[in-house]
Amino acid sequence: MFGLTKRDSTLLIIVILLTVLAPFILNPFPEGSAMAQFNAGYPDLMQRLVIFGIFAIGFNILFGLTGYLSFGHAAFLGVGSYAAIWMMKLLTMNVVPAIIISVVVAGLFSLLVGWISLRRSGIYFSILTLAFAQMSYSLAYSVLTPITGGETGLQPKVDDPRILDGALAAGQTPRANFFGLEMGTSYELELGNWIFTFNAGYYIAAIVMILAFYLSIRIFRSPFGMMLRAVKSNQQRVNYTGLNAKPYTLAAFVISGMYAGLAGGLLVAMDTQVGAERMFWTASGEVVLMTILGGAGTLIGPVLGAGFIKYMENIVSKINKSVLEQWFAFMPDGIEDFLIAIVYPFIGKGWHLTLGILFMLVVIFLPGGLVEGGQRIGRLFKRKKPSDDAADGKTTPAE
Amino acid sequence: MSNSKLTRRGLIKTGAVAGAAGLTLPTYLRADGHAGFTNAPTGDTVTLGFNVPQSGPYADEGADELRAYELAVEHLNGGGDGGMMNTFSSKALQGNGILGKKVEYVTGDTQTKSDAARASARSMIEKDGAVMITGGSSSGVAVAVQALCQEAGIIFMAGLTHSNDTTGKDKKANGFRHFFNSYMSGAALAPVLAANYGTDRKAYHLTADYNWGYTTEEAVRSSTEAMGWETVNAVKTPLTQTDFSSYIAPVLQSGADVLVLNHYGGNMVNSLTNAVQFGLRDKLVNDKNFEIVVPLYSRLMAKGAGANVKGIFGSTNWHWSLQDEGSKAFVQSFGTKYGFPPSQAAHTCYVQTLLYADAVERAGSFNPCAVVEALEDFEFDGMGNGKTLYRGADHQCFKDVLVVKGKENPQSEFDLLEIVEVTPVAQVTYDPDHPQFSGGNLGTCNPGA
Amino acid sequence: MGILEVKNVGKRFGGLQALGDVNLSIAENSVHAIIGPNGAGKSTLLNCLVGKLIPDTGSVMFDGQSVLGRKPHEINQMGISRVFQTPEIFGDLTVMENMMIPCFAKRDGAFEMNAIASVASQRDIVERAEHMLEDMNMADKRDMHAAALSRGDKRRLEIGMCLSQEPRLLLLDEPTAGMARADTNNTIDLLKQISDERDITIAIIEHDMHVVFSLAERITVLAQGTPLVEDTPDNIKGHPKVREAYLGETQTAA
Amino acid sequence: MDAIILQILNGLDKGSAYALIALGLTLIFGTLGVVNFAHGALFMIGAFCAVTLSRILTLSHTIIDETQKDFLGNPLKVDVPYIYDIFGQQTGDAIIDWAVPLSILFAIPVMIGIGFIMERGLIKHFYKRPHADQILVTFGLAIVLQEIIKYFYGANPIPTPAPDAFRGSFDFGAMLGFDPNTIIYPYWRLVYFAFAAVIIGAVFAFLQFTTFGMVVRAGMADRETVGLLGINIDKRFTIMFGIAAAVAGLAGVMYTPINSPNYHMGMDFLVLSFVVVVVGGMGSLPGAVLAGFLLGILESFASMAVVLEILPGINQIIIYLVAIIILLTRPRGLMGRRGVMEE
Repeated sequence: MFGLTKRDSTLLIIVILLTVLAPFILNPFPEGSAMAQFNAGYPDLMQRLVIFGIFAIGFNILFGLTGYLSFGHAAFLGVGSYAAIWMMKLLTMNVVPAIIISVVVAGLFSLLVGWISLRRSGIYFSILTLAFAQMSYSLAYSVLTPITGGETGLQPKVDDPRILDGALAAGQTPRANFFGLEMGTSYELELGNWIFTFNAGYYIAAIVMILAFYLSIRIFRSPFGMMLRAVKSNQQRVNYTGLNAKPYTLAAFVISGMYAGLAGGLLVAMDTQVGAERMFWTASGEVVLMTILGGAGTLIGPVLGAGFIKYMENIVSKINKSVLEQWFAFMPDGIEDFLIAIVYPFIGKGWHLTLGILFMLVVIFLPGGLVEGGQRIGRLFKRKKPSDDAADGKTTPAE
Repeated sequence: MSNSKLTRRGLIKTGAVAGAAGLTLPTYLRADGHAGFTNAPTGDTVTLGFNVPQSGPYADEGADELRAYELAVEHLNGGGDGGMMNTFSSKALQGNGILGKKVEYVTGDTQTKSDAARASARSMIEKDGAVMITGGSSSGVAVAVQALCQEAGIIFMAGLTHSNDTTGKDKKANGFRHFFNSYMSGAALAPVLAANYGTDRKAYHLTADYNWGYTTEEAVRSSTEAMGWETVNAVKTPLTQTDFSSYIAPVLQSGADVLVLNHYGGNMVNSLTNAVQFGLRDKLVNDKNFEIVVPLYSRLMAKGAGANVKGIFGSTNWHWSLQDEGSKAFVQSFGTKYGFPPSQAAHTCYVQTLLYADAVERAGSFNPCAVVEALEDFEFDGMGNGKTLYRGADHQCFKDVLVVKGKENPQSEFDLLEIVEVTPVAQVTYDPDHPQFSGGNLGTCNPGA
Repeated sequence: MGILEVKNVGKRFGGLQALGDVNLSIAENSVHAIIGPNGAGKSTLLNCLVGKLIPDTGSVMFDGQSVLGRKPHEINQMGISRVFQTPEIFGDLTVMENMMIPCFAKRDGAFEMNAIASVASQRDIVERAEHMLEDMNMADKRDMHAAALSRGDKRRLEIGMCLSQEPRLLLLDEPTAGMARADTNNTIDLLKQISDERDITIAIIEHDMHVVFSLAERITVLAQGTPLVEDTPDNIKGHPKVREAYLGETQTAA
Repeated sequence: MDAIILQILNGLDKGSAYALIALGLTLIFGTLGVVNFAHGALFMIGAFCAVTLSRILTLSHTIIDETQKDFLGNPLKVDVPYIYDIFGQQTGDAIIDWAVPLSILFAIPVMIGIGFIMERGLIKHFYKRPHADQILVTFGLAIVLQEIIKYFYGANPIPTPAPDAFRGSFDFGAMLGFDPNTIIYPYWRLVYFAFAAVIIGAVFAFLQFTTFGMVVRAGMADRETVGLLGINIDKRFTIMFGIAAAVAGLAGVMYTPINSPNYHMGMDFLVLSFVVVVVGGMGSLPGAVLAGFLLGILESFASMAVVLEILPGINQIIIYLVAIIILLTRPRGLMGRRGVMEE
């Protein structure tokens, strides 16, 4: 299907089903139940899950295929975001030009950064990319305030020019739209005690994510992708095969920079605001963590890693003491207090602690990331060849 | 076909029946428009969203804000001793929730990042059905969340935000700020500084290199220069700076005799500690004692800087040692519940919650436009800062501002500042179109749906 | 004129004169071995030929064109392929993929951004790679990871990869180092077969005299950075200077 | 001229902090080949050793003072440190005043212990894993460590002053013949600089002149060969990890009077110290120290008002700009070796 092998087609279909049915899958618990706290099927989080999925997919094209570990990818996301919001302020609130320009600008910026940084390899490359990203962040937060809004960032304002859009009706705020369909538009489906939200912005982002994912499969399976894996495996042999590695790695760098820009543009399309923190080194580190956590070099891994981290950030951080009290209310008082005391450090303001512990557990017990966890579960069901497990996983390029 | 911009969850009520495009199943579309505004509470509860920093450097300030919110909710629902509800000049609140609906709340972590703060706020609006969002500990977050609430049709009651921009160039009709701002700090501080240090002074500014720093420097400069001070130099310092030695060291060489630290949070703790370390305060320059000024003080910052704050002037929105009835009532109930006195951030957040609840009661509706109308040009008293006006033109509160200085002999770890002067509101009031606040457009209220 | 002409090449590393004044001519379609004791400068010479090192003096001409100052990939494109002492292959890729990379490089040249078509759809490349695998007797291992191959198979694969670029000159750096006897003999047979069946020049640097005398048509003996003597294998065997400088050593060592 | 001397002083002082952290990081890189993102956390834990000791010293029982009232109008509870009961108020105060220097003695065993536990319990299992895995696990560990500290000590900075004897600053200007008060420098910062110099010197001497150090240096150059000699290099590497942790911890202890410690100070330093290490060149200890001082001095110059007037914002980016320029002109940093962390 679509020029993919059977395995890849199956994977693509699974991803399509997961994204299309996400409003159901992410809302497994009925409204008002104690577990509803864990529901993630609301537009903002669903949008973020797929957008950061795109970001991680793109990062994986660079890191997973070539092995070059960029520590500055958030800069491309940020630059894309700024380009998109300026498009919205100056031209139109339609998201299409904003997203296109974000990809283009991020691509140009990554061409510049990549062209310089790829002169070095290994950790020297990582630090070069980090340096560019930190400079972008620092300047955007301070001296570039007239362009970036600095600390308070940029949002569309009522009195922006928007030369392609008509004048706003009184009392209206400018809203991002897709040829008139506003990103915030939602339908809610009520089934018994369940509510499922179908949000226009989410589905637009999801379609872009599916396309991005499809494209990444094609890249992974192409001669170009194979060359990149060859560069990662043995750069010496690449050179002595008459190939210059630099154009390949640079192309991979720019492609992944454009993915980051796409993610940045979509973030603005879904939530019309940009702040410089988006480019801080921790944001670059986050996408590295997403990719490794999910499984670097695998197709689906980065998407899983992105989903995992964003879910933790948005769901666990919102559990507070009164929610705990509700959960354990049925217990006898002493045990209730005891359980709350035990769980409390890990939720709400302690969500970072939980995340840190999970990072360690995953990397200690699942060296190939979450994908390997999935594979192990899969093998439990199959129980066929327990012998060749060890050699596998690490080098298998896909899944 | 009905569009809801940002919709609410939480309570299920059957709305109009509609067929959603592309779905073959019969679907029950809940039209949010039926109540005319986003997240109209339909059951017997109403949900508020408390969006405070729980991780990152301002986590302790966020924790104090959260304590205040929990206290406010308790009081609104008729629990505890009622706190400031007893001293508040408006008597609309009954202690039976808001408009008879029990107040529930959800919490989130802003991380002091505008992206995270908006994600958290959107989850409160979309998932939890919050009808009002409040909290925050920086102007970046306040401006970002305020813009979101304007778009979503939700009321935003800002927490701690001091930059002029929040009610200046970035003001929004759905957003309200109780906290004071850079301009007020400058206007309140200048006369006290003149009285204590004289009018012939040379000031050296160190300014955090971002919006809040710029507005604060501008405010303090213009009000001190108006009294006759000279500004020798103003140097911008990066937000991420931790060691300020290279900025502090040249101060003495410049011939300045006052150092103004336009820093907040960790920046301020470090720059003040470094300045004292260099022994600046022991020096005589131009035959005057060298002095340091910190335009915006908070108790947590004072705690972080320890003994270094002793005798240093600054301004603050509120302090627990105030002796008016409202402050006393609040300190009493907060102190009884938590065992220590509240911070200014806690005070602002508590007051904002009560003001919102009161506005809803008076308006008789949760509709944001009704709330905006009830809050605009609302005058009240008994909330700790004397007579206060919520100005309709920019949604900024006008009230007395406190000038404080670091206490020489603190009695406890919370007793770090003492009030030097309560600057009357008239002295800190400015025109809505004052140049330091120009470029904004309040717009009109947005009820959402 | 040989296909490769080395004239007056010299190279110093700090105080060490690694190569003195090397003159060497390799005739087209011959098998030429370069031997010499450890530290004689064999590897330095080889690195000068492939662009990894740039000699201080002299010239290196390949088919009438200078190779000096060109990068390794450019020299490769001129038609020189190199087999390393430890096989340099793509360990993370399958055997088939290893073989396809040089096929792509041969077809597309230096850089081809073919990012959309699938590898499997490139019929010509697949066929060529499969053909070469059969030639190398490795068709049954096509889906194995190259890192999991035996030393001998890795060597075979590497030689196959070089051949699929259809080079005019194949440089081998101690191709049987660290191999078991059986693997060594297989490699000798393979190289013989290559030299017989193809229009190709082979230059081989080797320690193992068994390999050298089984394969080489001409031998250059290098000692202390300068060529001692160049002749046919039979003459070299009997050459007193060589015996003294080199062969004596190996015989006692062996 | 006086302004420049002043900024050189500042740069040396800043640089000594960078160099100390980078030194430990390089020891771990060089010997163990591990990218340790938890190194900043070790620095932070060192600082909290000082906080903990001063908390221990001020452990108190409360007495109720009827003459004073607290903020709620109740009788004031006054804390009396136990140490007053033991040594009397005067000596007790003196001991509390010297809490930071005393913490050095406290921090050394604690940090070495933490280092051992970290290496044996976790890092050891990651020697052969890809760098990406090392980054993930040590980053996770760093988060866990700082969240634990935050849980017990809160997020707010905790003032930890130097002893009174080190208050105030030394007037270099008067000594060098400039006007008084033009070149002053705080005593504690001079102590910090001297302390850093001693520690750096001690580490170098240890590696240079002891057999233990010789083996470790050989191991840094070629781990396998040393292993083949039948030397138990693993045990020595564990000890090196302990030493690196102790160096980071001591840097943290002594830093507390300069800036009040908080739970995220490690993360603030982490990125910077990585830049320092890489600019110095991977695996090179002298490189790390040199880069630390170089970046410290350049950062100080970039913060001068006259410089900022010409190049606004240069203070925001100077370190990264210099890093880029150095890495582009010198492929392996100032003194890096070929092949270390280049893949």
